[in-house]
Amino acid sequence: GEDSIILQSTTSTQNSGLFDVILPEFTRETGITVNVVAVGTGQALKNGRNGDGDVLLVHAKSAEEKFIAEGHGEARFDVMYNDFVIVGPGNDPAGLAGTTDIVAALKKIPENRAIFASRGDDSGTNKKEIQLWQMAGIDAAADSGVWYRETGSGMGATLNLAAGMGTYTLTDRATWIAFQNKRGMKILAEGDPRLFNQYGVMLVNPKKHPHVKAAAGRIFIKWLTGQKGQSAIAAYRLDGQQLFFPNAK
Amino acid sequence: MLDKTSEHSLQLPDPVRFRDVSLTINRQELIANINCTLEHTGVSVVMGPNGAGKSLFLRLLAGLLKPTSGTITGSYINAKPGTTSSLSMVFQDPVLLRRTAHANIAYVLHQQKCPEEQLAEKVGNALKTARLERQRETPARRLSGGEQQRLALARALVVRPAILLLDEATASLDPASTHIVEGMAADAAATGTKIIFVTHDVRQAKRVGDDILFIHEGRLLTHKSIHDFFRDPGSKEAQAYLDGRVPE
Amino acid sequence: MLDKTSEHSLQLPDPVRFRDVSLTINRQELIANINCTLEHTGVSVVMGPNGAGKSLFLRLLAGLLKPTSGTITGSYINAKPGTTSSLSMVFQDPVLLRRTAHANIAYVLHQQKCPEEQLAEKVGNALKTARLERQRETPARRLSGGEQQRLALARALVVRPAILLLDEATASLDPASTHIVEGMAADAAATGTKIIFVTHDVRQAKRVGDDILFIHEGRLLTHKSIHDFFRDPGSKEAQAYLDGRVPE
Amino acid sequence: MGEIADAFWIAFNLLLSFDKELYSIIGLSLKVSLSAVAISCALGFTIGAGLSVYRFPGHRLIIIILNALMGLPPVVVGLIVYLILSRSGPLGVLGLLYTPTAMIIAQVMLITPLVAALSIQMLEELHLEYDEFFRSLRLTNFAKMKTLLWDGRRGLVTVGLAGFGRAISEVGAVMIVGGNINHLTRIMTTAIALETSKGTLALALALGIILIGFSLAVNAAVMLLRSNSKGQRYA
Amino acid sequence: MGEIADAFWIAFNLLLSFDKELYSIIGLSLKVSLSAVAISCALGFTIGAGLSVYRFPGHRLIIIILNALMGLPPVVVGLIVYLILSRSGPLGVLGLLYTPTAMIIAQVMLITPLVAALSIQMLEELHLEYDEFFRSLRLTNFAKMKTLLWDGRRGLVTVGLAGFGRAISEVGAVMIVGGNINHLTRIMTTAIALETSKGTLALALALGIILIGFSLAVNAAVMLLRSNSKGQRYA
Ligand SMILES: Nc1ncnc2c1ncn2[C@@H]1O[C@H](COP(=O)(O)OP(=O)(O)OP(=O)(O)O)[C@@H](O)[C@H]1O
Ligand SMILES: Nc1ncnc2c1ncn2[C@@H]1O[C@H](COP(=O)(O)OP(=O)(O)OP(=O)(O)O)[C@@H](O)[C@H]1O
Ligand SMILES: [Mg+2]
Ligand SMILES: [Mg+2]
Repeated sequence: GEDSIILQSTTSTQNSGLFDVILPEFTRETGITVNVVAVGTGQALKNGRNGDGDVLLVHAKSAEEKFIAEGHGEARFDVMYNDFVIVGPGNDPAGLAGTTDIVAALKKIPENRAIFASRGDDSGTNKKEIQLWQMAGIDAAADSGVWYRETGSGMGATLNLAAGMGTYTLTDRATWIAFQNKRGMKILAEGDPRLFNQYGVMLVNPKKHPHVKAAAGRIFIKWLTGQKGQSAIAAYRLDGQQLFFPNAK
Repeated sequence: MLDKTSEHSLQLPDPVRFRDVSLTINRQELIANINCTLEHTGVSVVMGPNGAGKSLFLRLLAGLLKPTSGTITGSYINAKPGTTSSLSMVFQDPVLLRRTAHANIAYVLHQQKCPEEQLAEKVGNALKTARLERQRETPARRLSGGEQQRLALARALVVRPAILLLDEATASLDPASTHIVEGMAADAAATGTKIIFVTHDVRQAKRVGDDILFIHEGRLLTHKSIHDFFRDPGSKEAQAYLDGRVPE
Repeated sequence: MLDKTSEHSLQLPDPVRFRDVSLTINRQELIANINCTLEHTGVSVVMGPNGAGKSLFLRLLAGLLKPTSGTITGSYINAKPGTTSSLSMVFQDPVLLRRTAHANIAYVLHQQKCPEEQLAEKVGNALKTARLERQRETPARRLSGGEQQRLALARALVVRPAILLLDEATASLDPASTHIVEGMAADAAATGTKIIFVTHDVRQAKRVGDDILFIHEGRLLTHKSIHDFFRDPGSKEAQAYLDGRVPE
Repeated sequence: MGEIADAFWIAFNLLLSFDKELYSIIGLSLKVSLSAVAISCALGFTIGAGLSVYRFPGHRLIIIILNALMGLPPVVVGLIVYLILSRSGPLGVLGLLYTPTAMIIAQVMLITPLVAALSIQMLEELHLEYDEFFRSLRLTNFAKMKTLLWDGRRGLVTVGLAGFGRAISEVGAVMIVGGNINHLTRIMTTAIALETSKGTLALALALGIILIGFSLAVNAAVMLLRSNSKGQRYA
Repeated sequence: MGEIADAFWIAFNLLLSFDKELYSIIGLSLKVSLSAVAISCALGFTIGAGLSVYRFPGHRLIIIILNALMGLPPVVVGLIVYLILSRSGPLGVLGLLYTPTAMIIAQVMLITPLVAALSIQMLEELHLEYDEFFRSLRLTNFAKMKTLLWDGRRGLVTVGLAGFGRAISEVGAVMIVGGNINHLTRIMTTAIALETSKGTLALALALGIILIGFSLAVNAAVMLLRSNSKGQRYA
């Protein structure tokens, strides 16, 4: 019935534990259950395009805008942001520690023959990372398989790989804080404004997919971008740190 | 074991006819140009040395093998699957289901659509005649050699076949059982069941047979009445066989 | 088939002794308190009705079944795995490997560590004696019943056993083959191979046997010389058996 | 490696805590996989017995294809079922995507070829043994199939267990068509994958241990049933 | 659903383009899975023949455990191998994690129980048939095992193919220990998973079609070899 919706979202949001806290609150208030399907950003958008979901919560702004422009979604709203960080082995062989200039930090990696694990999966995080390499003027893809390792998998899998192999990688802060298999890895570069990570929410276009639970979906979007949702997001903490910063307009 | 009031004798079915039947497997001609007619009466004995082709001859007769050339006709030979068959065969190496002795007999009755209420009684009688009542619940494969052969026989007879093919069916039987089986064969033949009886036992052939087919290296050398055959085997191979000699 | 210059006769191995041997399977006492001594000479014939326990007796003798109570002793009975066995057994239902006739014989020679250079010749001779040269490359399971039995016999003999157990090994053989096998048994016995010969054929028992064991319902009723047995079977069961009657 | 020891401890505590959520995930895993196995056995055994009994041109080809389909990648099966059940797919109106039914459908597609291919192999020899007897009785192919399935049940049990093993351990297909939705379609393997991606490896392993424990229980139950049934004695 | 038709077209074009990358991915898939199957068959056939021949207390228990291990979740196997081969794990110094060797190890762990459990079932009956003959010859258990493996090879081929099917289609374990690293450890199934997560479903399916095509080729080759060998005729 109208009392449950499917939310197509990304693994990083799910792994951070945010949903486990805010969704029960929403359900309590509205009686609407939110069923989360967590997949890669690309897969989430594809599923949305096929009508296999009511609401999308992802972080790949340009892809999201394209989604709206093509008429697959009704409208897009900013929800929250956090930031990306570079993590790497505790002994930091490339000497990144403390760097705030992300471009300078990235350049050190190939210079010091260190290994960088890229998600290589076309996800929001991956797109961001490619953008950053371009800014640093490094053609990382050309060295794929040498110092640049494209894991072709999700954030968690890539972090497991980085931990198992002792490599650097780019991750969003929320996933990192929630991640349990750190094996001595640390945040080594953070704080550059270019590492901004924006999340957006969209209703799958009910004109294209009449079965979409538009009413319930709109209630959810309204709640999430409204005062209650925003303060719930702000209140979510893990290990004493805030993972997401609400910024709905 | 056989119902003596059976009506088979009232209207005789067609005889079985082999016309120029040959069978070649892997380029070896195992059955070579057999011609014969088996009337639907009495006991026909098939004899011949090991590897002569007696079992293949029975398989052809039962429709289990198709001849490479030639034709076989006869009322029971070409029965279609699903028809209640009037042909029973006891294989030289009995094919027993991986079930109890009891279940083996019940199986064929069940397949022949025997009504459930008669089934228990028929199975019981068959086990009794085969003297396997004590082994009723023994898995068929655990039975002794002779018991297995008796079970296969009982299973073949319980459906009251119009034609019964016995491939050395008394080879592992003790003298008393052999005697009983020979008696049953005679009774069955008397009530109109056609019996084809393969045996290596010359005395047995004399006791049970009406006519005899002597096969040698895939060829039917002789088909005569028993009486004539033992007076004149008709070939040096048959003579050697009767004398217990290897020919040549 | 057997090397007549074999030295078995020089020093006679220990006789096989059964002491109070019983065998119970599923609460049925299938072998009941057998006591006997089989000297390592000549041909001992084992007779008895179907299901009497003859095959079980051979299995006990070969060490394939352990008695539930009692002991069996004798030089070849308790040979450990891996020792070159001097015991061969031809099962009532021949166990043939899923290989060609040739490979079946080569297999046992190979297992008995026969040198490769002698192997081909020995296999060839064995196939020849069994008259299976033409079927050399035929899968064993495609052979005719009698051919299978001859193959099993040839395979048992090719390793020149000191004791040979034959479980109705001539049941499917034609008269000539039976004759040859009986001759081989006599030869082998003459050169010191002990033979235990299970058969239902009373005339055959007379021809080949030195002593006879008569088993009935798991009990050893009589163990006498053949001559004595046929003069006085010693029990009404044995008498009934010889007369081809069911006792009682 | 400490994780492996931890995992046993966590597994033990989880089981004893009688955590309702855990038990409902286990319950769904078993429900989905046992349903899929039941359906696959019905299909696969029939195909296996049928291909043992019927001979026709292309028979060998079908067996080769079935053997090859044992190597059907779960993700591909998941995708195909997804495309069929998706709202924009042919059966979209049924609304089955992201339900246990979809997961059962995917597992059935995945394991039926395995069950069928192994069944043929198990029944082939029995058929060889019975074939002439069957034909001398003039049995219909249907009657032959019934007999083979009954008398060959010992081997078929192992085949069914192999199918169950593949179903219960499978994650690629159910992840795509089930969506690993908490409280709805989360099963043990998708939960394990989730915990792995969170880096909580010890918990992931603990769930794995519990899953194997339950597989073990299912296997033990089936094997005990099999050996207590009379079947054993006739082999 | 349009994707399914697209997928065939893409698969066709991909194959004909002789894309070096695609062929190296296919090559690695086959190399890893065939190596794993070879090792698993060596182990599993030996275990299967051994358990047919040796009888000891706990024999049934081992068979139940092997049957249950057919349901070992790939992700769990991946995790265990990961923990062992990880830099901080006991074999970390070997530096095997994220290499094809690690993938082979994981697949061997995954499919050996399947191969062993099915082998027992295939050889059990043959052993029943040969047992008394073996013992009358006083064969060693080793000689018995050799004979069973040789005479039972027909059924074992199908078992090996089932193992190959599971290995070639597996993604959970190789993803974790191989890492799906482009140009190094990417194989067909991990590439399919990647394309799926990108939402390029038609490409993912196309890769799946190609993978099945290669499985089919392997199966056809094996079956042809089997039927051309003499084995067939002795069954
Ligand atoms: N499928 C087959 N392939 C090859 N040869 C075969 C096949 N079937 C039978 N033969 C051969 O055909 C010949 C005749 O076989 P058949 O079983 O009819 O003999 P038989 O007369 O019944 O002998 P026996 O008295 O030993 O039972 C034998 O030499 C046998 O080896
Ligand atoms: N494993 C078993 N379980 C139950 N009963 C058995 C088993 N093995 C043998 N028997 C029974 O033991 C009895 C003796 O069997 P055995 O095979 O020794 O008979 P036999 O004297 O060789 O008879 P035949 O002349 O028919 O070969 C038979 O009644 C048989 O049914
Ligand atoms: Mg014959
Ligand atoms: Mg016997």
